[in-house]
Amino acid sequence: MDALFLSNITSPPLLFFMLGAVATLVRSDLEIPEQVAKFLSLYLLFAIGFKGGVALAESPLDFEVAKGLLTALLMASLVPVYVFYLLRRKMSTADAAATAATYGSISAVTFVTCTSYLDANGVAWSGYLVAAMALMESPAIIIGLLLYRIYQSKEERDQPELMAPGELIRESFLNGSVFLIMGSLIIGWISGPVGKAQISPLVNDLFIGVLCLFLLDMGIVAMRRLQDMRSAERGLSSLGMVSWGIALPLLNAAIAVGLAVLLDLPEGDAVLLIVLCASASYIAVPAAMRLALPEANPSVYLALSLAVTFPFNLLVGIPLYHQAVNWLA
Amino acid sequence: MDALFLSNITSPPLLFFMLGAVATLVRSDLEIPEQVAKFLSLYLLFAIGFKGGVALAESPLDFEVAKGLLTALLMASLVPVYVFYLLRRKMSTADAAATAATYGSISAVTFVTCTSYLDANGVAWSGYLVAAMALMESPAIIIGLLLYRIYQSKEERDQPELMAPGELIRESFLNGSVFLIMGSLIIGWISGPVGKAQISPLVNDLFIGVLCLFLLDMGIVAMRRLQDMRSAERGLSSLGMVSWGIALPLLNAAIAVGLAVLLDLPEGDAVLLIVLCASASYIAVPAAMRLALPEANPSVYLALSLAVTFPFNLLVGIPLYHQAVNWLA
Amino acid sequence: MDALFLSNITSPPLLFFMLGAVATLVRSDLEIPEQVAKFLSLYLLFAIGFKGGVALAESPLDFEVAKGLLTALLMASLVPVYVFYLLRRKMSTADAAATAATYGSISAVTFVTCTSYLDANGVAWSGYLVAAMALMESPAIIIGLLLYRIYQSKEERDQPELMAPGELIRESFLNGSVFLIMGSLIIGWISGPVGKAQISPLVNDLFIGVLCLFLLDMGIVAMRRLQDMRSAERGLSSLGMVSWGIALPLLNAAIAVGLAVLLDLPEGDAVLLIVLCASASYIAVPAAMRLALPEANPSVYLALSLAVTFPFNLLVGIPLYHQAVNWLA
Amino acid sequence: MKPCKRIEIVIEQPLAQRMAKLLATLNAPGYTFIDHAGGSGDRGLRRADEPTGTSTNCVFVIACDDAEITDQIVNGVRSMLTRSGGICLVSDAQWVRH
Amino acid sequence: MKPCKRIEIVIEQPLAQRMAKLLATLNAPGYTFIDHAGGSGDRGLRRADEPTGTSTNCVFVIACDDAEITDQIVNGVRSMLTRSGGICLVSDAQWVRH
Amino acid sequence: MKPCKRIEIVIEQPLAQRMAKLLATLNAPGYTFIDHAGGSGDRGLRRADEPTGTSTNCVFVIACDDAEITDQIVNGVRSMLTRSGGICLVSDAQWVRH
Ligand SMILES: Nc1ncnc2c1ncn2[C@@H]1O[C@H](COP(=O)(O)O)[C@@H](O)[C@H]1O
Ligand SMILES: Nc1ncnc2c1ncn2[C@@H]1O[C@H](COP(=O)(O)O)[C@@H](O)[C@H]1O
Ligand SMILES: Nc1ncnc2c1ncn2[C@@H]1O[C@H](COP(=O)(O)O)[C@@H](O)[C@H]1O
Ligand code: NA
Ligand code: NA
Ligand code: NA
Repeated sequence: MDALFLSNITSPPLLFFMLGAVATLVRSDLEIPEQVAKFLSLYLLFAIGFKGGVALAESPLDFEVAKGLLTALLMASLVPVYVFYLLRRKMSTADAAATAATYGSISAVTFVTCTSYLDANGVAWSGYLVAAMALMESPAIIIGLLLYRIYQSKEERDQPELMAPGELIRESFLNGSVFLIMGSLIIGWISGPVGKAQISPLVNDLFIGVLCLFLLDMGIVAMRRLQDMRSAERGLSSLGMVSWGIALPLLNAAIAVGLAVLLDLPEGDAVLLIVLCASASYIAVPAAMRLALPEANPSVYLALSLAVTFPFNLLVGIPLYHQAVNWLA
Repeated sequence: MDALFLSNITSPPLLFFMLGAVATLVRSDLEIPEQVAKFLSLYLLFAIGFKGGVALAESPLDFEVAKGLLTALLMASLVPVYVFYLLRRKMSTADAAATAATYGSISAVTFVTCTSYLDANGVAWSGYLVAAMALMESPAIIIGLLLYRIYQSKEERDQPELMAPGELIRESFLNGSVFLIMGSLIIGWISGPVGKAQISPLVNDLFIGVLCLFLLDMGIVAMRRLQDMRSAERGLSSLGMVSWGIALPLLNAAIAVGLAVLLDLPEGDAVLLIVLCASASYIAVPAAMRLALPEANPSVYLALSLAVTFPFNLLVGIPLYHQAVNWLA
Repeated sequence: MDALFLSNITSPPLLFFMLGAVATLVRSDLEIPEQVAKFLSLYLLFAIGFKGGVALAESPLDFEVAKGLLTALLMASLVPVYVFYLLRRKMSTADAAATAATYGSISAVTFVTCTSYLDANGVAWSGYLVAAMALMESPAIIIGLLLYRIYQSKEERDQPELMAPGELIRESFLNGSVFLIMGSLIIGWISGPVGKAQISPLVNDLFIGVLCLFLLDMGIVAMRRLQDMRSAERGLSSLGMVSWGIALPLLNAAIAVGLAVLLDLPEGDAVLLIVLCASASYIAVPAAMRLALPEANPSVYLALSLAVTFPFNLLVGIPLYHQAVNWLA
Repeated sequence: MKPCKRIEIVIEQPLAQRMAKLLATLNAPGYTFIDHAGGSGDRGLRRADEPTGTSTNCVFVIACDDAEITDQIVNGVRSMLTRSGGICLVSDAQWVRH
Repeated sequence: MKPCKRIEIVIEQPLAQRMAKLLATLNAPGYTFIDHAGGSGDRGLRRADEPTGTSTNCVFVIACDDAEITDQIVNGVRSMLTRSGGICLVSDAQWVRH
Repeated sequence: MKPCKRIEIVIEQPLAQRMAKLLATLNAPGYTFIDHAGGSGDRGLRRADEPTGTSTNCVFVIACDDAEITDQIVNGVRSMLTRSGGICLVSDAQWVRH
């Protein structure tokens, strides 16, 4: 494991993530301007979507793909359910539902970092996993809100609904980041290798460099949230937060490892699917939750996913899951 | 025509433009941050200017070039005059003057998209057309305002002049985008192939990819303006707007096709000149009009150029004009 | 000298700097959005830091390097002392101290432009100079404030200290730009040639192009500050400002030329070290001064470094210092 | 100049569009919004630093010279703020006619 | 603290420089501006979303403790707003001396 | 609605974090800040155009319904403004309870 683990730790993207975290720790005023950071994240979604689409155009859809996509959808629906039941005695119903949605969904940047990790280690992976990622972003939002509506208190039930169900589904599936990945995937598919040749310098050559800059910013932001954690009032203590933020991805990954072995997925695809299950959303889901469930406290669900699970997956999770797949295969 | 037309429709820049339009239609919150979008547009001007300048340095100025530049100037002065007379009974004098200026000027992004279209279809074009574009941006502003001053009502005439004529000419010719294209053109010319080698990765390799991202944003913005059209109060109905926004580029293109055939311009140059004539400004002219003619309603002239003519030229105009040139040659 | 001098003047980065200055002169509204400009400067620090680190990983640290770094530190401590004594009768103690700190520190963009100049002229330079640059950013801040505290008036002495000394040292050494160069340098060192291969398209290929865009913005900003100079109230006249802004880099460069010859530094390293000594900070030091010495007037120290010394070094200084090194070697 | 109320609302960025829609429904005579604000309040520090916008605020300013509409706006906004947090201030001002 | 007027102006971004020049001419003691605002009013929705800045607003705030200068500012601004749209609010405030 | 004071402070961007810390120390009930403002005052034009942020301002708005805390904030801010420049305005407002 050591060699692999280290090969992750000395890769520039990870090092820049840690540099960002250190910048916050030592109170440097280093900061990527907000609008640029937002654009870098759009770029990553655009690039990974396009690359996935081109890969799909090059390899036909088959039974393998269907198997993978179904597993992805299954996990995206299953995870929020058991996460909700695990958490609902520890925190308010709203917080538990929002956290469940967060963990049922995925983190595109964790996925993207994992693809660079696999590329750097020479492990092949299939383009359809980008589609799997896009598919997994939204279902958990619906399921989390359904669970909330079933278990909410009588008093909460009297509050007027903020979003009609149709509006909610639209909002979940058409969130900017979901839409951009899906759209880029389709465009990559349509324009295929010819389109790829045209925009490959932007989409492929610059990818890891831009990832470094974005992770630098994410390191800054994640560490700030980790520091803010101490001062926020929540159902959970800071230690409880950190424990859950590590336990949940490990649990989700463990189940996904089992499924991947059962289904006999190829190495790279297995690792990516596990990472999708283990990762938690800090873009699409929090945005949807602020609209549909403002009672839920973002310093619970956003802090868990952004300040604990995201760094954990980047620094420890990815090589660990890879190791597990190799060991069980 | 079908093959050509389709080769345009499946190119990534066009597809991303349509993706942006769809994002607005389905009310996704996808959005490129404003400052970044502005920078992407500056990048495109910088890159096309520099490329044009290098091309000029490589091929000497000759009679061909003079012919092309004169035609460009002629059309830039002629178009606003007849557009003004066509429109002035349909709307207020101020709106007609502003719209005339808009159509006499050009859209750099339409031009830039057309160059990628030609490159993708293996059609050669000359660098001096970038200079033609820069020359065509401003004269229409002056002409539009002259027409306004001739035909304005007595009451309007009593209002104090907002800009001295000198100030106005300065403002028109030194608008940021005009200045950047011209400046980059001159720098490309001076630094020639040596300079090109230094910045080619930024200016050439990334060009189409960045164009995709910028057109994604333009798709979002253009569709929003198309949707806002219904609620705005104007002299024209929404249907009237759409009709004029399509009729004007077709008319301007038809005249330009005639001139191009008369002058026997090479295929690529002819298409680009026609596109310049058919396109309408949504950057330099609206900015100048807000300063010099605030009475004119941007939901007329900006909506016409940005929400109707711009998409029309991108999706239908460019391949159509190309077809016309091939057919008549 | 002419050939060299001209080879600087016709390079795209310099031409774009001049284009920016002209844009302001003719009152064009050309402008790079602020957040993007900030990001471009972060990119340059990130890229030069990483490149320096990779270079360090490739060539071992030795006596040469130690010699260079020590000279750098020496100059960074010496310059603020004599600049302070030169200036303190011409302006308030606070202004003199802030200006001294500004000139003792360095301008990363001047350094970066000089590296492109050397690359374009085929002159080799060593990666450790990036480390020298990072080391030279902060000491002058401390020294300038010490001098202020020694010479401040009795009345000023009664004001409460704004920053504890520890806080001040932290602030100086962990300023965002210092931190990013240092961090990128270390990451480049750790990840070495493997890391370089991954992010080279971003860090190397785009470097000069991005430098052009950033210098375009700097040209705009520097010329604005030069224009604002007339209206600001200061101890110095505008002419005095311009004279000092040229005299100080020449003086600092002269001393550095002497040291470089004494130490027998290789051509490229000598030029870069001289440029570091001759350049003045307009990022890290002004930021620190606003916090630690708000009494000092930024329209003195920031205007001197940004509006006079920075353009002087870019346009005249770099080729001049190069010439001096060649002539004395 | 006519007397009016100046209503100032701070709310989370993700809710900005809902607020704009609400103001339109309540017949507000117009409004101005400033994006990308940060702040601090009952629900902790909002640094306006996340690429996602989840920790960013938005400021709305509404000038309203109709007492009834002002009341409706205040009441409509109040029920929105109750669930999602934020603040609403009302003060007197003079509206320059033009 | 000294009593003063707080003048708040919303105008289109492209006219911001003209406004700054006007304020300097009218001897305003100072001003603060916030770019990149959006809004809605008589001339429709301004989304602050165009790369061109044509649909973006700008907010100026001026503290003025001289009644005569205040009047001049209000009048100067009024004639500018008449042609280009936007709003101007004036309210009372206390200026903290320092 | 409860009566309160609306405190508005303009200060240089580099000092924004110090201001936020000061407000926390002074028990301000909350605050909102808007970055990237520009302005003009005694210390000249601040164009908010430098990549370094040195010529950029920041606006803080604080609603405070406790007279004592208001006084403390005003005094604390005053001594900060004395050295670094900027302005502070205080006005009356109604705080919509929610
Ligand atoms: N007393 C206050 N003064 C000014 N702004 C406030 C105040 N309280 C809250 N805010 C703003 O409203 C946002 C949400 O407030 P809250 O719901 O209390 O967390 C904060 O992030 C601040 O931007
Ligand atoms: N009642 C209002 N309250 C606040 N802002 C307004 C109001 N009316 C207009 N505005 C602002 O002024 C800009 C121009 O207004 P108008 O000229 O009415 O379209 C709008 O985009 C708004 O930002
Ligand atoms: N009278 C005023 N009205 C509004 N803002 C002001 C005023 N005076 C100063 N400011 C703001 O405070 C900043 C610093 O002011 P000063 O310290 O006077 O240079 C300026 O850049 C403006 O943004
Ligand atoms: Na997951
Ligand atoms: Na045209
Ligand atoms: Na120096």
